[in-house]
Amino acid sequence: MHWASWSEFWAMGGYGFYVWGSYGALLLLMLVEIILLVRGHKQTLTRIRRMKNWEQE
Amino acid sequence: MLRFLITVIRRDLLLAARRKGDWLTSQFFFVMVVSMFPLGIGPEPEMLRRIAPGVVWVAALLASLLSLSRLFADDHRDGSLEQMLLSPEPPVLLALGKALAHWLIYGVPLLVIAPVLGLQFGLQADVIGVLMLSLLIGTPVLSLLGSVGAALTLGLRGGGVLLTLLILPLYVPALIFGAGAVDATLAGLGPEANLSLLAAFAMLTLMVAPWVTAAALRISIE
Amino acid sequence: MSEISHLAVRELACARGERTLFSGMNFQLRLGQLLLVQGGNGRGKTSLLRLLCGLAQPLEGEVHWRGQEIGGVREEYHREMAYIGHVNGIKDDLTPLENLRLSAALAGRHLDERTAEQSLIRLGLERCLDLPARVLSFGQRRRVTLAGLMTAGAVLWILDEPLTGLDVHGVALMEGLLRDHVTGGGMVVMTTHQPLSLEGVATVPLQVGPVLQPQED
Amino acid sequence: MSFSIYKYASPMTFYGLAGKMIPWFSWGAAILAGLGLYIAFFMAPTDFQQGEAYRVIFIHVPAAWMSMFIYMVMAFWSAVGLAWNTRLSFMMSRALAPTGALFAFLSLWTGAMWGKPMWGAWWVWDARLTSSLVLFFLYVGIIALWSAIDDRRRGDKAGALLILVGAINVPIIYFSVKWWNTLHQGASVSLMQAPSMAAIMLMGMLVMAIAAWFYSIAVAMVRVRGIILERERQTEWVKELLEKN
Repeated sequence: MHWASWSEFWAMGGYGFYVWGSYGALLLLMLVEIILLVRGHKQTLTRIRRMKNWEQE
Repeated sequence: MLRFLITVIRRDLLLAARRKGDWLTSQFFFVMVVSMFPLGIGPEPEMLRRIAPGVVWVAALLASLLSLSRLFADDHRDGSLEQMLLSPEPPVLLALGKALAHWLIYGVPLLVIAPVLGLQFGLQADVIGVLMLSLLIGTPVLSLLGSVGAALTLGLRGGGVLLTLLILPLYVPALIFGAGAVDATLAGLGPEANLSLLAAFAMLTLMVAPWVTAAALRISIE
Repeated sequence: MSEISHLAVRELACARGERTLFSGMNFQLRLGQLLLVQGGNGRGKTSLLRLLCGLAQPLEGEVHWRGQEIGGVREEYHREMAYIGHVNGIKDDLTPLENLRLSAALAGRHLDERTAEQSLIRLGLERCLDLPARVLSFGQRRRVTLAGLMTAGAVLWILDEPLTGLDVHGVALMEGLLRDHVTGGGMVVMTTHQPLSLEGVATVPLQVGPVLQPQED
Repeated sequence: MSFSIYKYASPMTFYGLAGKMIPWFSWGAAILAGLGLYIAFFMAPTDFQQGEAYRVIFIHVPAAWMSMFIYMVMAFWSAVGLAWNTRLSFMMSRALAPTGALFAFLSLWTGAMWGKPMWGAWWVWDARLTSSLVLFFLYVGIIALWSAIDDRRRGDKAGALLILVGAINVPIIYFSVKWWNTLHQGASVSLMQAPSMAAIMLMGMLVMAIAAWFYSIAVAMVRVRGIILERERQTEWVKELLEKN
């Protein structure tokens, strides 16, 4: 544990923007992918349910 | 076997002769794309000489992609592609024949035009010689790999752009070795290394591409 | 009439997208027989024909030629078979004569100028032998394809709606061709919506999809 | 119980199996990522040359590895699909592609984020970065081809062919770009000359790479279940499934 304080941790030796820019992008993109995935799955379920009802009449 | 290959090539040459317009547009496209660069970058001869290989090669890539999207499209639309696939000869020969025909019609003229553009960019005679040699070895790769893309995107909307999106990444080695050969000559290093790598890549493409194109054609016309 | 069935289909199934068009189809066809494929639009008639000539892969089942799966005997099968689809397979920039000789060369057959010319004349195209096919009407272009069929010398003809675009004379000509081919020991698989008068020809009907009442078609 | 490929090759049973795998791989990814981050920020020492900026390596290198690895896995599933015509393998490569493209993009983004403090330029024409750029274009091409073809059987096979051609080309592209890089700039500027590979750093990167692989499997499983439902819409088991929830 060589970070004296949280503020020093965020500063990341002056390179905070670049380090957190990278890790932040990773986190953001993964979250976006997961959200799109879950929403996509729900949409698929509703779409095929609608197709099923339409074909059943 | 060989007669079928020659018939396919003769057929495409005959069709291209009957419709010279398509052929001319592709050559003028090549010349115009290359001539745009000095307008954008400026006339300094030293600068033009440095960028000449890259510009000519990228223009060759784009010109071949432009003409490739129609390689199978017309035959597919009027049904002759199906008839050719139903011939007793293996479809690999059809794929190879079409790619070679495309190389003869659209690839070889680039070799004739390239020296003129080389002079336009102030390249000396020996450098132009290497440029022509690199294009001679490289253009078959453009036709062979491009025929894979043409077969995959047969009959799709936006086929031309899609074809470019699919095939440009696969052209990277040819571009690097081809333009690199001319660059090496400019830098006085001699083009042998690049040209032999380009030839190796061409051999590999010649071995693999026709089989993949034949498989892609069978899938696309289903 | 040789006993073994030249063309046989076992448990054939075909799908378009997610929908299965037909499945569990079995039939045989021998020399001297004409298979008439009937059924409403979109029932899979064209898909069946494309499966028979190997242009498409079936979902299940196999197509056999002379007892062997067509995938294995691709060269012999394609040498003895000719297919005409909805589209004519004619190049617009070439003349009918060039079209005929080119398709013969591509199929690995030698076709000299005279026989090609005669077949075109027999089909009433004597006036436009050396005109680019572009100027011909659809019916005339269909006749160029039929001339190709005549000179192909194939045992099995697979024809998808061959009568479309033909006038009365054309239809009569087509019936003559079919009769000569089948009675001469050939085989035909075809689909058509127009009525056909084929006396003396052993016609085997094949229904694809539900039987259509006249008014529904 | 005998692991017969055909038992799991049927979409229905695989749907259930994938469903059970998702929570395991998601938690596995989360735990490993936590451990990796701990190593990256709390165990790895400050680099005397690059200060703290080098910590980007803990996601840049794994992302580059993953983009390559996923492409090779897709090539494997494409070859299996073309050889045995098993629908499921085509679905697997379709499910993996977006995540592979994501990692390719991330390796470019983190490469730029690392290049700026180190070489003062957002984009460095370094051999590995340029190859990742071309690999990203390959991903874009394959996804574009799939979206352009409506008929799924043709889309599956055409996509598989393109992936295989791409897979043959990837090593050649990497070699030619490295050749091009040394020809023009000499080997001096190379992002990958990370500080001496202390064991701790290699371990950190490996943990993050495995975490990324678990994440990709979990995401691919969710996506492949969606594709299975879409394609098996006509079957009875999907209809029952719809009634249930």
